[in-house]
Amino acid sequence: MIAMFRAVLYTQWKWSRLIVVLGTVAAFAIPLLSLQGAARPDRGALQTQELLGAVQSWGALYPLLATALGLLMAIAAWAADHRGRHIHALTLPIERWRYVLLRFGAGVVLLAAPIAAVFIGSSLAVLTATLPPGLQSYSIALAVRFAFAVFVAYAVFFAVSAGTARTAGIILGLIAAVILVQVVANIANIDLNVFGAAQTVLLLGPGPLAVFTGRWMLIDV
Amino acid sequence: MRIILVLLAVSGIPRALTGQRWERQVQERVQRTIAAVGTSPGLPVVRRSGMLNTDEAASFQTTLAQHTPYAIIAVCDDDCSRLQLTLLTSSGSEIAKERNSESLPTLHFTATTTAVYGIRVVMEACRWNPCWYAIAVVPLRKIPS
Amino acid sequence: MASLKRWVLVGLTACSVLALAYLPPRGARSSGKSIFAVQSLQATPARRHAQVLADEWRNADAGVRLLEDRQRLKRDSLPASPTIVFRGPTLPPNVVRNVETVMDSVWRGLGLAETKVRVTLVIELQRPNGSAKSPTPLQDRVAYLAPDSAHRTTCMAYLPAGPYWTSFILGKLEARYEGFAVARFAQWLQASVGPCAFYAAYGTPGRPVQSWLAARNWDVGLYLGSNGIAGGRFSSLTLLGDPRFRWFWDGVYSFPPATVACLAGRPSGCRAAVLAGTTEEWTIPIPNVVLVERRWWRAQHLLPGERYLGDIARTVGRDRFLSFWTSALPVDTALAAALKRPVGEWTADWQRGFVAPIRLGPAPPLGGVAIALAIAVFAIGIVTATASRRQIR
Amino acid sequence: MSRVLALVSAASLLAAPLQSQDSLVARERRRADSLLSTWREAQRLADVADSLERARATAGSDTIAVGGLRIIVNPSSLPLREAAERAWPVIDSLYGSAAEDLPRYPYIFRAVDPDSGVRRAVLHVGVELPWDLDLRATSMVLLTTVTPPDFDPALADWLGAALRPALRPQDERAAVFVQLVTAPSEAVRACFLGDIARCQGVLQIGDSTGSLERLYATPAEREALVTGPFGDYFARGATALTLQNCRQHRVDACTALLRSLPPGSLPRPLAPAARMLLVRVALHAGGRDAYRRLVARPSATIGERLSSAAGMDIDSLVARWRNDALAARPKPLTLSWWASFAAIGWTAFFGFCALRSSRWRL
Repeated sequence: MIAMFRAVLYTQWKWSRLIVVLGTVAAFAIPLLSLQGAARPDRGALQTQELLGAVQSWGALYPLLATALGLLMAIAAWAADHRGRHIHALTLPIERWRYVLLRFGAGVVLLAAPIAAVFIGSSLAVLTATLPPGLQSYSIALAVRFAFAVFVAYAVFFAVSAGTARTAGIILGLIAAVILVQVVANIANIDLNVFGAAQTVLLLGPGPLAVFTGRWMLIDV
Repeated sequence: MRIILVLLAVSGIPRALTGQRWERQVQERVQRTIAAVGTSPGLPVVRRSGMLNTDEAASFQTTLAQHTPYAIIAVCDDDCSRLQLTLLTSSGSEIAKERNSESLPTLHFTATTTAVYGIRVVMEACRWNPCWYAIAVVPLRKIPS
Repeated sequence: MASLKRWVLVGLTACSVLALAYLPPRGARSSGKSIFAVQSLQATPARRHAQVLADEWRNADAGVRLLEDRQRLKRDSLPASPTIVFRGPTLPPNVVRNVETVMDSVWRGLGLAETKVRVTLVIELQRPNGSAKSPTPLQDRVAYLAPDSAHRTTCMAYLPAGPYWTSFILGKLEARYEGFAVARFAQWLQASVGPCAFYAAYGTPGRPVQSWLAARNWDVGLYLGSNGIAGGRFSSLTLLGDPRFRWFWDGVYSFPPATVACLAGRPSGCRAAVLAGTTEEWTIPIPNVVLVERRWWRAQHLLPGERYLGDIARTVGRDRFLSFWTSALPVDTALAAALKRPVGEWTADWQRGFVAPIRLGPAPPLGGVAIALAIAVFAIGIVTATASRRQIR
Repeated sequence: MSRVLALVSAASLLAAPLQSQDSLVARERRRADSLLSTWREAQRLADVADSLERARATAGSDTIAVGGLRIIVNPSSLPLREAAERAWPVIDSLYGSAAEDLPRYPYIFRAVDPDSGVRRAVLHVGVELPWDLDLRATSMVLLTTVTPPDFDPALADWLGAALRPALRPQDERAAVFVQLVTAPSEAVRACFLGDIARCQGVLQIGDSTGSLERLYATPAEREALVTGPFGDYFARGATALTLQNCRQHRVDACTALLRSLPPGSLPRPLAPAARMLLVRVALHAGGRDAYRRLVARPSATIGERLSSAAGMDIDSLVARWRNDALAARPKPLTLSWWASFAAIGWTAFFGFCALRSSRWRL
């Protein structure tokens, strides 16, 4: 089983190495960029505000990167099987559910690199910066959150991408239908806020996508 | 002597009539206490009143006649729970101190010679600042020897 | 394997280059450049110095006027309500009576009757602008003259009425016919009594509390009322706006870290925010003039600090609050004794009563993470299940 | 002896508090007076410093004179002379004979390196301009920063902006047309339909009493105003309850809320462009001395000033303003020739891509 996993991991690495390497570099770069200028010792209250503003703005890139990594890795995980109409996968001497888990596991292992890069990058950035008094760094919390976001994005897109083109079409069609309904409702001046409801249910509070939203503050009070 | 009485009247009684509830309260109390201890005819009762925050002190000087027993009494308003009263020589050294009688400290003293003495009051505990206080230096009847 | 090493090497090299480029000492030196190509006009240093002096004079002048008013005070007003003095044009008696009636109801609303420290409101109707001979007098800041050794039983509040309330008092405002305009006037008066309301209700504070309040310019004792300072639930917190917007966070981060930590519901932060100003022994000046900041809601250590002491007094009751107020113990000890709880914990709870704790750092809501992980696992489960039924057609 | 001592002590006790108060007030008064004299001195010094700065800012600078325009600027490659030659006729046509007074208000520019990183001396006088501005941008700067001669605060308050040349006169008129059609006010609609008296009301050129009734006549407008732009303002404090009543279509509540607004804060249904256009029409009608007449009597009402500037009664002036605005109806949406070509091009491109798809190959 280990050998099988190594084989799947290797093939998946070959398909997605560009994504992994670029994702890792980006994940390493974002914390460094977000703390630019934080090493000045002469920071007053206003500079503190500026620093936190910058950290907050750069923080928007973490969920985007997590989503992009999850999506691309999921697509890469199934692209070859889709191309070969799953014949190779179905001929392997292994239960199919095990095969799916091996594919998923391989993706998770490869995604560990960008997660580690976020942790190392943020730790380096924080260690080399002079933080104004009263502020503290959250490198570990940031890396953990990034890991959660990457895992969730990868799992969801892995499931979508594992399905047939018809499945993907249905999902996209549903999303398009919701958008259409909202647009028509706006035009017809009907008091219907599908987006608002979706935002409340999915993003705010303990929504399933709340792990992506909110403020990704590497530095905060 | 008449002039002193006039000044004291100006300083004390009219303000008692127009002042706040707490000021009237201490004026009435000191009046009652003076009546209770009884005064010697002919000699004036020196009275002072004012207000102090917790841990603040006020002092004044007065002349005590020789061989006359005096009762020096201090009262304060309902919000004051501890008042300290001290008798001092004109040079400032303590002669007697009373701090255990809570809101009604009293000192008894008979001067050997007529001299100026100092009297100091310390507001040791006032739950609603400032607390009003009043002091009376009451000459008592001489005990016939 | 060789290709794997090559790719790993590429990744590591890229990261090292980034680190060299952006980490100190090279990266983090900010040039402090302005993003604007042109700069705006600035006053000359001499002009700025003159403006600073003008500001100092305004404050001193306000103090002197309060002292002079205190000397001129007539003691014929009712003992159970504040005296009101108007500066500016002479008002008809009925107008003065109306204002006094509103003030009486405000006074009763604050639960006050005859008090040891009497309050005098000096309402300044709008004054002319400054001339070459003197700067514009203080017109946009409320000032208080606290009782001091010269006069122990009077607290004076100086209220510049400004154009709006001046027209209202003079009966020139269309809104004078409207009931709620009167209500707003009452609120304005109630909010403007400020520290004088505390002096009236609880007398002169003990030295530690007095020094603490002086050090923080009475930011926790600006309002004794139980409603918001502008009625309803309005408080300085309301001005922060909605957490969904960026400016909410700009506003939050403009406060000291301890204040922000308290907004996040951290007792340690709340404690630090409450005890700000207790470290150094503040000498109380004579005369003790308290000048409230123009934008007082931006200079607070607690949000909504203006009602903090008022809320404590209502919570612990008069006796316990008086024991704190006049205590000779350090503020944290006296306050904890009055609250019968650690200051930080009580304040954090009090803070939660106004706003849900803000989320600091990157930590996501736990419920959200749990649901997201459940969905992810569920999705994988579905895939494994459907994969078992895959067939080639 | 003892009597004298007692007398002294009693007298001193009585006098003490009064004395301390007097001395305190006197001390504070002395402090305030000394601060005041220091301020006066500092003020005089500041005046001198400002004038020196002005002299320093203009020293070694060129003075460019074109018509009534005077431009003081340090030597640079800015095309200020050409820009002034372009701007002067436009400025002259607006202010007429009053433009001769413009030398009293010279432009003071400092041409600076556009690189924001270059350290520069602090600016105390004039305006900085990047030296790489082109001719068009420089002329725009001159047109948008010219100081209107003798422009008084009363006129500025009513107009809501300084009276400067219009950069796009046609667009300004068109904007007024759109306002007349779309402003949520019955009075504006009536003005659009030809009621000149209502036009004067919404332009606020008469007396200012009862402005609420004139600007927002119907209950619906007042409710929309209160619950819309002022919704947040009234939602807090003592007005919250009245706001609820207003939301429940209680006219008196809405009116009360609007009346409680500080004087002058009631929004005008027509934007400044409408009043600006009225002034331009008046100046155009009044000839070269129109501007002088407009600013001659700051104490007069806006209506009187405008009619004296235009040399006609206010009704006809407003009617002319309305006709100008109506004549500037914006053009309906038209499809430009290049847009249609672009559409066809894109269609062809994607069609070609579709034909190249592998799915067509067997």
